[in-house]
Amino acid sequence: MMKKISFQDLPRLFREISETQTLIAPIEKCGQVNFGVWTPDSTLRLDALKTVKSAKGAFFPQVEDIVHFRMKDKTIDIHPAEVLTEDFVIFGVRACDARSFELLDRVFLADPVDPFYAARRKHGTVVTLACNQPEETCFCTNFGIDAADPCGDVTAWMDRDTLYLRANTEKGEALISRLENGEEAPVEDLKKSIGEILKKLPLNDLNLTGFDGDHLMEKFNDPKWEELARGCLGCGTCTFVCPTCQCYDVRDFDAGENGIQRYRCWDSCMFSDFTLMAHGTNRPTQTERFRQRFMHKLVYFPAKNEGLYSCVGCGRCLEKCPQSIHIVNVIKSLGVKEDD
Amino acid sequence: MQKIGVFVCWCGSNIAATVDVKAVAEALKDEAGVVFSTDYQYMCSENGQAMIRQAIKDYGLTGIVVCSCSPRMHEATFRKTAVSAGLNPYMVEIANIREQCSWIHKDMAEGTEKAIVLARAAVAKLHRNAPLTAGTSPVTKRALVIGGGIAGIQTALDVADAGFEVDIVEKSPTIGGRMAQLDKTFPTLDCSACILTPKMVEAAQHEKINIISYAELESLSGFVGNFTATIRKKARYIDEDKCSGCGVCTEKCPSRKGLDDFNMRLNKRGAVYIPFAQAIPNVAVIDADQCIHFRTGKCGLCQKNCSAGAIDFEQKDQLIERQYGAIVVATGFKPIDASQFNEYAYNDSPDVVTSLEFERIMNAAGPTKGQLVRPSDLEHPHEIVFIQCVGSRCSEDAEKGKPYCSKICCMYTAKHAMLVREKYPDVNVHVFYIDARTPGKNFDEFYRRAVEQYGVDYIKGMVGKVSVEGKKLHVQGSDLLNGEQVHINADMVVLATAIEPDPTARSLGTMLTASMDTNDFFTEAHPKLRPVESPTAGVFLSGVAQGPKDIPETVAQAGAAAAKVIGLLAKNELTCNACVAHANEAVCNGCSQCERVCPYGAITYEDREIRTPEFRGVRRIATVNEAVCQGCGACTVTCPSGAMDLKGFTNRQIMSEVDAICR
Amino acid sequence: MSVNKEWTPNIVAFCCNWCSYAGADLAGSGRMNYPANVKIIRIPCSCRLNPMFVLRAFQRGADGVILCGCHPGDCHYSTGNYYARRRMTVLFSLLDFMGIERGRTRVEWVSAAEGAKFAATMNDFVKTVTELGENKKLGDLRCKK
Amino acid sequence: MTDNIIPMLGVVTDIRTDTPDIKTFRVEAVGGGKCFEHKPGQCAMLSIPGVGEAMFSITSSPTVAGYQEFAIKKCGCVTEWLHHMDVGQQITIRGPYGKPFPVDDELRNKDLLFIAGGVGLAPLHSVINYVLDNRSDYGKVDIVYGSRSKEDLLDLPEIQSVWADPKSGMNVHLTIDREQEGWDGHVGFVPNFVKELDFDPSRTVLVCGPPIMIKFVLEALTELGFEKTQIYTTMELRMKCGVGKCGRCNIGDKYVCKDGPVFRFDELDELPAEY
Amino acid sequence: MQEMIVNRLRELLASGDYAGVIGWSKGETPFDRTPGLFTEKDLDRLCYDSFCGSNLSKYLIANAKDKKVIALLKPCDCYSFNQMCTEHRIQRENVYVIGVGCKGKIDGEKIRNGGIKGITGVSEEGDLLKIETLYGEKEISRKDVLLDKCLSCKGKEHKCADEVIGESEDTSVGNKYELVEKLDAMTPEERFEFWRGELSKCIRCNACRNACPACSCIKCVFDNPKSGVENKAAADDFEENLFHIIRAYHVAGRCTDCGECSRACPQGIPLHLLNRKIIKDINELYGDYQAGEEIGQRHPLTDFTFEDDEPSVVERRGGGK
Repeated sequence: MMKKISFQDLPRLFREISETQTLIAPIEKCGQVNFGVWTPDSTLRLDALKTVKSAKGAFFPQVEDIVHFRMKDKTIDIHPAEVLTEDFVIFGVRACDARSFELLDRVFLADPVDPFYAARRKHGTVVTLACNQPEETCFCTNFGIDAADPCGDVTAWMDRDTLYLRANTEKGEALISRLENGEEAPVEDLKKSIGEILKKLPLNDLNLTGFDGDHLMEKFNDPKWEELARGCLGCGTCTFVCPTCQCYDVRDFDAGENGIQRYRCWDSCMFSDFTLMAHGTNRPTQTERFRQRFMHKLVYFPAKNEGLYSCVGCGRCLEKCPQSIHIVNVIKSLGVKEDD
Repeated sequence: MQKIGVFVCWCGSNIAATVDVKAVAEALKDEAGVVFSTDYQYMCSENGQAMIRQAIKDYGLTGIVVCSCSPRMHEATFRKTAVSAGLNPYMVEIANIREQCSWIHKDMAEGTEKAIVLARAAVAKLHRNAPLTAGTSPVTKRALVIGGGIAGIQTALDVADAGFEVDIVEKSPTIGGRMAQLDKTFPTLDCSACILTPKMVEAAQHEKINIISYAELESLSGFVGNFTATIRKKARYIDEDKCSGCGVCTEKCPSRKGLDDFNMRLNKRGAVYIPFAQAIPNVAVIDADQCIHFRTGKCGLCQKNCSAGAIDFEQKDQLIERQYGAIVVATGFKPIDASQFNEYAYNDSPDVVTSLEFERIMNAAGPTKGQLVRPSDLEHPHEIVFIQCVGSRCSEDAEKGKPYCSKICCMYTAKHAMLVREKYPDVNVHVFYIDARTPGKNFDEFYRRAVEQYGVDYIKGMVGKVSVEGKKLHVQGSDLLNGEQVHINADMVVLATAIEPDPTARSLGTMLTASMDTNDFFTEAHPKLRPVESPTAGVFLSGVAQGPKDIPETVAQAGAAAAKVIGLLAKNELTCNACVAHANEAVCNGCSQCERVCPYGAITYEDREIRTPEFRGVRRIATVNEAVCQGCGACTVTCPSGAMDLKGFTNRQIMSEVDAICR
Repeated sequence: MSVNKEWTPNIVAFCCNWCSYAGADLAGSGRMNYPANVKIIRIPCSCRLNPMFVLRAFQRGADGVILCGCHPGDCHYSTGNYYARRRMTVLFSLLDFMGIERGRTRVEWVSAAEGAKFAATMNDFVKTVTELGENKKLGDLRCKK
Repeated sequence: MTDNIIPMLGVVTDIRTDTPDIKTFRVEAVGGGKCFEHKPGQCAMLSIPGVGEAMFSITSSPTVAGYQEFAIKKCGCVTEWLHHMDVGQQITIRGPYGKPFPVDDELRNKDLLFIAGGVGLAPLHSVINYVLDNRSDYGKVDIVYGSRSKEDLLDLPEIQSVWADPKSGMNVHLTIDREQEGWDGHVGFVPNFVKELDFDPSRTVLVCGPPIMIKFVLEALTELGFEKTQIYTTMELRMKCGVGKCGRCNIGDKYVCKDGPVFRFDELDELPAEY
Repeated sequence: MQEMIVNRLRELLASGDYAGVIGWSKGETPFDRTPGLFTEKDLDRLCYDSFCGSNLSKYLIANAKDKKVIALLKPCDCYSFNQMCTEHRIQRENVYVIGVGCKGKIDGEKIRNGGIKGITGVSEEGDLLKIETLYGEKEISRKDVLLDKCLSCKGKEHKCADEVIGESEDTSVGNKYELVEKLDAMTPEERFEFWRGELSKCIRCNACRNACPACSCIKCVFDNPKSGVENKAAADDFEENLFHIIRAYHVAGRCTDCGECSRACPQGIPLHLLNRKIIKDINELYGDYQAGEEIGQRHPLTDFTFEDDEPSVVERRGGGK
């Protein structure tokens, strides 16, 4: 059942939601839009197509305590961190980010299930938002994602001064049942117009042939990696803005009298210390680390997950890489050429 | 994981009075790595040390923390204790719970709490300590004595007698210093020159002593055992080797405008002069500022008259570079400038003189050939007033003067008063004094003789003002004992001016990196236990450069300094500082920044083969010369990658201390 | 341990071994009082003070950090304190630029003979930091009690 | 449910010094008994809070009651710390992780050949003792073990008294790299020794040791006629989570912590050479 | 100009003395310019135009280690190059520097942030940029979308070029310390809030550090477990501050103000302000100094004078309240 709410009334809805649960939405702070906890005085930016960081942080935060220790003499006290027990809503997730949750599920909900992630997924309601104005860096279409009709517990469309919402799940139903009913027609029109733009996107027909488990060694041994990686600074920008990157590190912080906190935090396979051990590393050069990231997204992950790529075409890496090196370069460079 | 023993000292009641030592020992038992913790009355005593040794053995300790007095006091002691029990000396940390805790706090709870924190910090640091081994460096067996007064001469003689070479650098044309200017010495009243000149001659003739007069230290590098000094020998325009000291030139010189420094500028001398008859070297010197030849290019009378052909107008300053193992500072003193005390009319009347000027007036070789006359009119004075403590014992915030007691003034004034009264019984002598300080052998007897036997009029009180009234000097003072104002119409006033370090001391201190106090006296390494050593290794102190003292004290200290120098030079090699910088080759960038801040030039770079988990190949790496590095740590902070670290004070050690203190 | 007491600042004093540490000892020998919340860390020279140590102290809960070294010109290593002077000036200015209260950091030159100055400096610094209150801007919440 | 990420407590109840840089640690649950049950070849994550966490193979056989053992070589922060601690120290432990050697499947009733170098004996130790305890389930068993020197041979007393005991029905072949006083056994590198011993290529092989040794052992075995499908090894890589999520030990489409550490060589051939 | 450069490079590479050229190539979007090493055969991929804003000097550390290469450096890049030569990170003799003319580089991010979406093409016509988008054609003035670093241009001179191709222009506008001064004039509370807001965006991707030519350490203290300050993510506000304070301090006196940190930051944090504050302090307190002006300079924090101000000068100076 389609529901609707006028933009004018949106703050009221947000206030209502935030009274009972945490509401996360795209918020502008110091000139950048990122997902953050909505409060009545935040600057909501539902119009912003891409937040700098993806929405994955709502389920897989950049830093998360997992266990706390206290040591005395030879004894240790262990206090596991508590998993989330309260409901929250993440509002305004775009189609690409919504797909990324499915990809993250494949990792964190695979046996053995990650309790922290699972709790967040259980308690989180995802409200997605169709992309009225996709950009030149968008290439989600290549991965079968429909930016005109994203998935999620609730799907929303912005049409002039009205937000149309459709519940896809019981959780979604529970969230928007309070709203008045809306018409289907404007949404259908919007979907159509979005579809038109999507067709015109410059990167919407990438050739992904050959990126699969069968060509694993061929892709791995491709000589082009070195040149592709030459300009890579080895920073983690692409990884940290990526909705599907989920590598993490586990670290201890000794807070003195307050014991030792063990937390996990995002990590990047592009970092030189990612696989470093006391006696060496199995990926000593940036080329190897660079290759790992893209091989994982385009070959290893699909090989393990029925051909599902670990890329959702959000295009954040295209916009944010300081040296303009990104997955599209890799796909085009290593992929099958049209004229081959 | 270290096994640490904690030893809490009571220091009698010094610590135990404000710190609950038992509680400290108990609290430390809970610290990670602490396997033994105890307290004892005097840890530094033989019993205390035995207790430490026993614990090291019983508990297999890998390091110890001693909570006691300042490490400046007993760190060395406990390091030796550790060594004797088989531990590395650098596995000892001291928690200073006396000077920095019990002595400054009154509250027991507060003191105890702080002591625990300090001890924890020491434990935390110790966890990151590593055994260190000191390297060695050779010793250059030659000493440099800066200053050729009695202090310098005595030190040089003693060192030379022990068989080591000594160079004396003296900034004036002759050695002898202030003592050479004195007439008689207290309390024996023997002739100063008579006892000094034989020493000067002995120094000059000693085969191990090399006197470099009219010279100053230009620069210094290196470190204990290995100093390199550059000495500027000023041009005296006389060839020292040729000059026989006959004095003909000094007589022929037509310039008579120069003031005679030796006689406290009370008379004039020629532009070419020999400072005094017994000068050593007995060689003339040309004062280029006064010399007609230098000013006009003419004259040259001296040159024409010198049968030895020693006059050399072309002579230039000469730089001498030499290596030394030890340096002795014997720069002595000068009287404080009396012109700033115009309440005593020093600027208004030539008959107001300083004690040292008076000394020259009384001296047979002085400007008046020993006749006591007023400088203004050369008339015999009848009333002389001595004023004590001129510039000494001033309050800290006074605009002029020194806060300290100059120590020698009471006695030399008594000497002057006595000599005047003995030679000229017709002269009335009054002495205004604050206290008469006479704590030396035969000093008080001497002072009492002046008062009782020679009838010197001692007036306890200050002089408020001296004003010139015609030919007389009106002295207005107070007599505290009688509670009245005193007015004396004097013919002469003698000011017992304070003494202060020679003005060259400050720059010398900087050059030697030897610390000085606020009055520019050199600081001793320990005020009680190491009074003749500077905190800078290899630099020793002799005479008034360290603080006011009289001649016997100076000579005693000069001997002591010599003994220390001999002790140093007798060694073939020295153990270096173990706490030196070290560059971790795995992360050194070879960027050369550390080299730029190293004050000792201890850092060089080399291309080195590196094998780390992340890198194999040749890289430019910093290397530290451990014999040269003194362990300041300037390089460590300049190093952005943290490759350069200081052993004994590593980044991790200090951060651990910080963590422990802040937690 | 300090539960029932009024809040007092935690002060870390880095003292160079040759002058200021000795000055602190002298203050002790002279029984000159200064607050117990000043804790001294001995470093060989003021130039050994890495800005990292200053930040570390603040992270771990210090409310003020003071560096004491030999007077300029008196450095045991001749030039160490000149470097320290520039380094700390730049660091303090940067911290100030980031909005950290100026009074929380200080450099004082204290000679081995200035026990009284050491005590007075500490008293004054503790007073300044007490007035500023707890260090909230540059601390690590995980280390807060 | 959180057991896979949240560690449990263990107590070190015994520490043995095996070689100058290897010690064996016995770990029990705080109340006594094993922390968990495991299979031969599996690993566990040991950690000292504040120092770090690291993955180690379990050296003791699952048939041992009451405890697990770990032979650990000193090489990084965690191992350094472990080497310095005393008996009675608590540590944290989680596991078991990874795929074990197929002792109850492919290996059953086979003639076995164990080849190990240095600390590489540690993961095989568990299998060997498991085989010994279920001797009748397996055919012929030979163990080739080599190290740099006599002192570097792990578990020498046990090898000599138990494994080499004729009653065990196993043959032990020891070798050291260089001649040494007091050593009258074989001298030479493991790969050559394997060739010299000329094993029948019908055996199933379990090999573990330094990469360079494995490389040449593989060549030697191929020369003797072995197929890659007969040879198992176990890998060591940087691991963090132990549950195939953190991404660190990812090689190709495998996660060593989950899909390994035991691999058959033909499986490894399908993976990029990044190990 | 691109043609002139390519022709000259062809000549130079033909000599066989050089392993390649460090330059830029075009990428997917109209703004993508990717650094790379180009040999004779792939010179046709080399591109030099108004979007080549990145500073290539740092690539010479890795690429000119054991071979000779040619580098294309803009006037501002030369300072970084000289500074790295001073620090022995680059061997001067291994690099043939072609100074390429620069009239200011364009910031794609600024065009996007200006509300122009779906950009599919950009062409330059004098001072005007014609932008094709999915949603129609737009125009924007070139000078409005120059990189921030171009607004504080250090001048058109190449300080290290072996030869120069093309004309340069000084694109500096106004007082480069304007923002620093604005912050200085705020109350400490306001400044604190400003930085807290900005730095809270930091995701610790290390792009600022990895792009920074002064951050050329073989192993950064933040990556080195032995340093005691290693951290990978800001688990606390303090760690956000710590990373940027230490980074600014470590490059103090060595930072040439090239602006790569701010350009690289995906969250648009004005990190260069920290460095610029230090540069301003150094200039005011210790005399004018430009890092990378020439090879072999001694930077102000490895130097001193007897008369330097005491650190308490911080409490007295500046317009701060």
